[in-house]
Amino acid sequence: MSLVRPYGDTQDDGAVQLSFTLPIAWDEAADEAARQLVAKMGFSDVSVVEGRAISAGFSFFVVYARTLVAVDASTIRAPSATGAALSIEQVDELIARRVGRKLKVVGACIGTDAHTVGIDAILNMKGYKGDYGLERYRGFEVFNLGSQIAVEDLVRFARERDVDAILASQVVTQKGSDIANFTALAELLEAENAREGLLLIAGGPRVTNLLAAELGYDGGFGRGTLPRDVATFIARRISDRQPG
Amino acid sequence: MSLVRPYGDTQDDGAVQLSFTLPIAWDEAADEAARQLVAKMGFSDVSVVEGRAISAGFSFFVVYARTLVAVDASTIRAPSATGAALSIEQVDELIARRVGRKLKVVGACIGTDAHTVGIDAILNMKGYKGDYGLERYRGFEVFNLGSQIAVEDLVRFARERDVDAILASQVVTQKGSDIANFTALAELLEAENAREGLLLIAGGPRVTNLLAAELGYDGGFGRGTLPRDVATFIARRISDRQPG
Amino acid sequence: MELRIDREAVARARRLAGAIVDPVEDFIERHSTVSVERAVARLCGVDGVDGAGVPLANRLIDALPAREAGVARALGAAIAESGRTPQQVAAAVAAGEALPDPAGTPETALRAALRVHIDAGLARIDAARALRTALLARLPQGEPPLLYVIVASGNIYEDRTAAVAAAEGGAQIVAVIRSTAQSLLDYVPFGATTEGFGGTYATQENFRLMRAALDEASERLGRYVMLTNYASGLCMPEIAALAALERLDMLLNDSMYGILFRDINMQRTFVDQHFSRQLNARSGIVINTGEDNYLTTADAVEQAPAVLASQFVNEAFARRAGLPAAQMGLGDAYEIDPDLEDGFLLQVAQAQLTRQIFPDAPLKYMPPTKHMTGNIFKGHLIDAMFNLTSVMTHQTIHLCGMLTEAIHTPFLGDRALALENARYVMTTARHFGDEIEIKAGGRIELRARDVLSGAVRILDGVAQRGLMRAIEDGTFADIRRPRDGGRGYDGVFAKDAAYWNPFADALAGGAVPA
Amino acid sequence: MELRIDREAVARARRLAGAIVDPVEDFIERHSTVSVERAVARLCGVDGVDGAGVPLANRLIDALPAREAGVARALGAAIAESGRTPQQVAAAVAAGEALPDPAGTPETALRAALRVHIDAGLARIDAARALRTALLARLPQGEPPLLYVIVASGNIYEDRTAAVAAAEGGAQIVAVIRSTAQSLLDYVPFGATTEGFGGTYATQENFRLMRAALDEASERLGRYVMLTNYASGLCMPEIAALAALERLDMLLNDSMYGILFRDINMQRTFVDQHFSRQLNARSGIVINTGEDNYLTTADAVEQAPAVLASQFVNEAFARRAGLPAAQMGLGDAYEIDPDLEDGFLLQVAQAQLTRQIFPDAPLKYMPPTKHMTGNIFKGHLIDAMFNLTSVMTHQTIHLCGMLTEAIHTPFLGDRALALENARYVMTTARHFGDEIEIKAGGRIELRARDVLSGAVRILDGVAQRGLMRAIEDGTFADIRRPRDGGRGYDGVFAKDAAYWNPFADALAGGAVPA
Ligand code: B12
Ligand code: B12
Ligand SMILES: Cc1ncc(COP(=O)(O)O)c(C=O)c1O
Ligand SMILES: Cc1ncc(COP(=O)(O)O)c(C=O)c1O
Repeated sequence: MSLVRPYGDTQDDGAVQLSFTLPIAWDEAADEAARQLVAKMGFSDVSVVEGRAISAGFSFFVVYARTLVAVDASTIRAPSATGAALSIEQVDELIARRVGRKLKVVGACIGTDAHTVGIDAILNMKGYKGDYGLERYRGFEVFNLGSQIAVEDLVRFARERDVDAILASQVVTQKGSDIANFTALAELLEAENAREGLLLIAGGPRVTNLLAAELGYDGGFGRGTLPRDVATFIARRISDRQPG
Repeated sequence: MSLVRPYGDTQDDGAVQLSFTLPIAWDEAADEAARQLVAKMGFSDVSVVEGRAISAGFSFFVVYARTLVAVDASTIRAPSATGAALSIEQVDELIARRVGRKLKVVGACIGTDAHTVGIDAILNMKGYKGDYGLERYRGFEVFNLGSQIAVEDLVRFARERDVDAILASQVVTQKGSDIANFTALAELLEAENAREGLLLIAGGPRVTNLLAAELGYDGGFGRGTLPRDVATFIARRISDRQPG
Repeated sequence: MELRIDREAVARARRLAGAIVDPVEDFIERHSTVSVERAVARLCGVDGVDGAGVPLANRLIDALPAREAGVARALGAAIAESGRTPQQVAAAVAAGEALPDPAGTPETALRAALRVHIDAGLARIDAARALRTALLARLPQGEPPLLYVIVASGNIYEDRTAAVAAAEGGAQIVAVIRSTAQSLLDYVPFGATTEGFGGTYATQENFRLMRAALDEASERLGRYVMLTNYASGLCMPEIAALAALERLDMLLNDSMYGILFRDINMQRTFVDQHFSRQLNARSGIVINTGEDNYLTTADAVEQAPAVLASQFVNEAFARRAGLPAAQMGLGDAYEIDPDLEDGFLLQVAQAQLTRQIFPDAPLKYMPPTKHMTGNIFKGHLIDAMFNLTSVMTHQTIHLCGMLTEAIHTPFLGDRALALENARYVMTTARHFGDEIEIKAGGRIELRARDVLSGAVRILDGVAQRGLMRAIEDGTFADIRRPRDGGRGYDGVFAKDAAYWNPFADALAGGAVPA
Repeated sequence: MELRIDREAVARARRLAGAIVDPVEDFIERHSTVSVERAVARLCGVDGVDGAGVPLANRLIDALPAREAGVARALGAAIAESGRTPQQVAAAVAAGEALPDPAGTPETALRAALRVHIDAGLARIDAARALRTALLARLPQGEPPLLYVIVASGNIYEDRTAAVAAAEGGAQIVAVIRSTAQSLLDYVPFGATTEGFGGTYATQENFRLMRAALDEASERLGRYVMLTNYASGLCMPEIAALAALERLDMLLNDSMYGILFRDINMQRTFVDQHFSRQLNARSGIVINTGEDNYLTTADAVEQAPAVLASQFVNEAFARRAGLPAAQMGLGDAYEIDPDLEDGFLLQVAQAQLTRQIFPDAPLKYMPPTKHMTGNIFKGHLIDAMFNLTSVMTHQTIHLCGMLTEAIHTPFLGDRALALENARYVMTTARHFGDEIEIKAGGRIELRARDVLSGAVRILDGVAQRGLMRAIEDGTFADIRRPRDGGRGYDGVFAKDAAYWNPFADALAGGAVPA
């Protein structure tokens, strides 16, 4: 057990900063409403350090308070899909040696999402933050379908080309659209019995590997992902599946 | 009943921003720990939008989440000590008419507090933000004892000079020192039977009128107080106590 | 603060931009599109949708026996025959009636029949403009940089709440972000809408609701709060028409955005932008161009010359449409990597360069977005440096950056913090830009020089190949678009000899009432 | 960026400051204080406390038969008599033994008896300095502005955690804020402490614990992280001595802070600051003066000339104590009302003026505090403008502002955000100050001129009346302090003819080993 609490300036002081807007005009009672609200959330030592009108019927608050809540950090597992990344040469060598052919990967922004910069960063030759994209690897054959790809089209493409991995990107998260689209993709693959033998990867700024696992994906990559993290992951996973 | 919840971009969405530090090294599991922690606090839709190492053993997080907690704004009362402020002339006229003599007020930073700027702002001729201090009023005789005044000395002074009002300031709040000092002052006055007929006023950036009332004060003034707010309050309160 | 810039290079860039757009203008002159025609119908009073939700304007244009002649002739003929109003004609078409062949009506008769509706349309535009002028005189808007915020809840009523709150909090311009990819719809949705996606549909009713709410707030606040929406897309001309009628004050209107960033056919876009800008000119609407898009999709340091080149092209097209400089809100954005050493210097260089090259244009300055992260504290600082750059270099239209840019479409509180940020920085450093000089031959000046010469190089290349060919080659934003590919190509057609567009004729002079 | 400043006015100010401090120096020369003597005892090796927690240094000085002759003679005599060490002598005194009358020991004998302890004391100081020099050569500290953060939990162990975390997060200097009003204690508390109030007690053991932790971090990080504490107060000389021994790198040390802001007697302060600064000079410790205090207690726009005048006075006193310019961390602060229009320009003017007037001094720039509120978002922005001013004007020691300044002593996370703020702004605008010029005759230059002439006016008035009289009259910070009032006055005494302070003698030349 290693209970972890927020740390202000002393172990276990539980210090947390909050801010929010309330749909009420500002006066001293509004500050008090904010205080009571945060106290009701279960915080103690609630200090409303800022409360002010931001418009006629809305007030904005900054609050510091303490929480007694703790989590047992020793039990929390969130294994990363990102391990010690290999170099391009190492990835290519691994694929050549264990798979013996190029791996076909298809990437797309699925659903209505048009934010291609992220998936392009992973796939395009140019890459991201000085790290070359998968197109640069000898070990990959890359298909980048671009933006707003219906999951049906993606699944059809994957089957027609017999790809080894699908890379789905979701940047817009409003109203849970990312979860809905990711789920639709996974379910369609299951429904079409196309899931087996396919590496299914999710990515986007709000994606975590844990979330991806919950959605039935093999791996999930979030903000700051570098192409080599993804390349290494694909190469290792598919190599591991090879007989011998 | 008018239940009030935090407002992000839609009525009752309950959106709240939090930030805190955890005393653990950063990795994906730390993000997950932060997520679980906030979920355990009772929030839903917890989104850890930023998590990063700020030093070897500490990580910092920014989180957005939703709360279901609401407060009934219609029942929250926090009557302000600040009402429609009078002008200097009006205050002086009110005192002259209803009391018929100068009101004696004594101010001090009590306990170990040395932050005199706030109480000086209220009392000194010069005032605050263009609003003259109580020394400028004909209706007040002002004694400003300055910083780090023991409550015993303040109470003795008040008795010796037979003052009408005590203005106590507390700026330092660390480890509850403000509450301790305010309480000590109120209790000493009670103990010495000196409370009656005396207007007892608390002030400081974390003071609210509600808090002051809880501590047995007649009024409390927080951040942004102007001298005229205080002058008006004293003049009105003491006038109201006059017979006829 | 003044950059010493190579005036000859600027003149050259402007000549090249003229040479680039002139052949396109010839093309534009000879063509029309379904959206241009729908705009004409709308300006004549056609409104509403059929039972299936299809706008009557669309039904009418789709029913034209010969669109090459334009809708005006058909409408005029129908009116002359039936004595109906344009709206009644459209409703009848939607109900299944066929339009009469205009050939059956003498040219003078059909023109005369439509006259009153044309004049009424123009009169509404002019009245809206006159009202804006009067309101601005009575309720002065305040000094630039004009603080511009977006609302984007998807629900026009929540947007209205947010817009009024923003106005009360200091916003001088409110933009209602359009539901995602509305630009790809070949019709304008109808009515008040509450279910947008990442934004709220641009509809005439939504325009009206918002303008009314902001008018009320303007009166209360004693300063006129402007309203903005998006034109670029498959319905540029119609949105321009509706915005004119509902007194929007600005419109996102870029001569190439749709082509590059939405894969809209280039011929369609060129024809549409021209007519939409003619309408903008008449209605006194300030256009906002979309150069920020080059910067969000590629490296901002590298793309600076492309931004400038695009500004010259937008300017040239705008001028051909009769827009005065005072209505050209040329775009730029603060998108350089915040961790780049001296990135701020590069931003100042570019912002000041733009300011000096387009001295009379109400420049539109877009905030950092791409490099914003979940770290709202750092994001707020990046926005502050953006605010500083804007006030130093006298940008006109200042889109306030949000500390939550990377997280969600703005919360009401985010907007308040963004306005506070801009107000603080622009007050404490109000005249800073006027009190300093840029070191001659220093990094800032050299950067500005490089950006300008880079832009000239791009324009030179485009002028040689022709704009359409250059776009096919991927000259802009590394994006290649075929001349006859992309969305909406089937909506482009060559005008025939009988073609008549009374509004285009009325607006052609670019003559703008005061 | 250069201000054209009136060099003659600067020279005049410097002459006036010299004229102001010279008579005070005469006074200083003829006086000593109990704290000076305790510092001498400590440097000779006296350490520890008695059963009641009273430091042996205090017990020893209180037991002196004639303090007018100084502790050194008494100590020398006792050693000569008894063969004890200074520590043993002090312990014996604390146990109740009386000190022998030094008159009983020949002058040469008592001096000779103390020699080895004096040399040992000086050697420890020099060794600490040499070690710092070696460490800095091996582990370069990085470029200025040097990021300075405070820790202030009250508990030295929590402070240590916070300091190491801050160092890892980029801090180049760590200050341990002293428990409130420690400056009013007429002794230095002892041992490791965990119960401070708004800060942590300055004790030798706390210094040691912190220096060890930062040394370890410095090695790990490959850059030397400096440590700072506070000297000004009733124990200035002793803190200077302990800091020298424990290799602190900087000390808050102001020639007038104690007088004005702590009601410490002025004679006491003047004598104490002189000896403490001699020690600082020898130990290579950079002083930080406290001009920020003028700005936190009164209006910052009005007080600017007072700040500059005080800097000249601090400089003059420092020079008389043998401090080279490279050790004069003259103070200034960014305290102008954030809502004042063009306040930023005034700040830039003042910061640049200070930079040019004291070109070789490692200026100490203090962050906004007074106008910080519970609005942490706005506070973070004010800190950003402060950071920008600092990097533009090449300040040296940069105290990072905290977004929670108005709320609590910094949380660990606050410090990380503050460092990130400074790093971001100072990177993106690294050479901005070098790439611009201040407009001749513009607002910035005029403000600088006004501040300088205001300072000259103040110094002129002080020079005419004499410094002590001027302070009595309330010239500085509107605060009046009587010459013989205030705390610690009874600890000041005139030296008699036999007075001996071997350290003062050794340091008098101001000769500082390399
Ligand atoms: C650039 C941008 C755009 C550009 C997109 C251009 C393009 N071709 O991609 C344009 C201007 C077109 C645009 C449009 C819109 N946008 Co936008 N946009 C952004 C912005 C500023 C940056 C996104 C970005 O490029 N980041 C940089 C890349 C490199 O990071 P990344 O995407 O996270 O990718 C990394 C990782 O996540 C990972 N990754 C991502 N995908 C994948 C996939 C796999 C398989 C793997 C392994 C890894 C991986 O690797 C990448 C490298 O590390 C963000 C705000 C922000 N700062 O995040 C808003 C933002 C994403 N947009 C938003 C919105 C609402 C829109 C619009 C709906 C607005 C509108 N009404 O028109 C439209 C519609 C777009 C649509 N249909 O999807 C919102 C989304 C809100 C939400 N949380 O739901 C944001 C957050 C802005 C905001 N605050 O409102 N946008
Ligand atoms: C200036 C200042 C100082 C000056 C004080 C000079 C002086 N003569 O007052 C100096 C430099 C000496 C100082 C010292 C210290 N300070 Co200090 N200081 C501040 C600072 C920057 C500003 C306070 C201020 O003057 N505000 C302006 C005035 C006008 O506002 P105000 O006090 O709120 O007063 C208004 C209202 O509250 C009200 N009001 C106030 N009192 C009263 C009384 C009555 C009767 C009424 C009606 C109204 C009223 O009216 C005023 C006008 O509107 C604050 C940070 C901040 N920005 O708040 C830290 C701060 C208050 N200080 C702090 C600390 C820790 C200290 C020290 C302990 C540090 C140290 N270890 O040495 C010392 C010790 C002081 C002591 N013994 O109390 C902390 C307190 C933390 C906490 N919450 O407990 C703060 C918050 C800084 C921080 N983040 O660490 N400080
Ligand atoms: C010029 C311009 N028009 C229109 C839009 C948006 O339209 P849509 O998202 O509907 O394509 C943008 C987006 O940033 C733009 O820059
Ligand atoms: C020069 C100087 N010395 C010392 C101090 C603090 O010492 P104390 O709070 O113990 O008086 C300050 C406070 O700001 C200062 O400016």
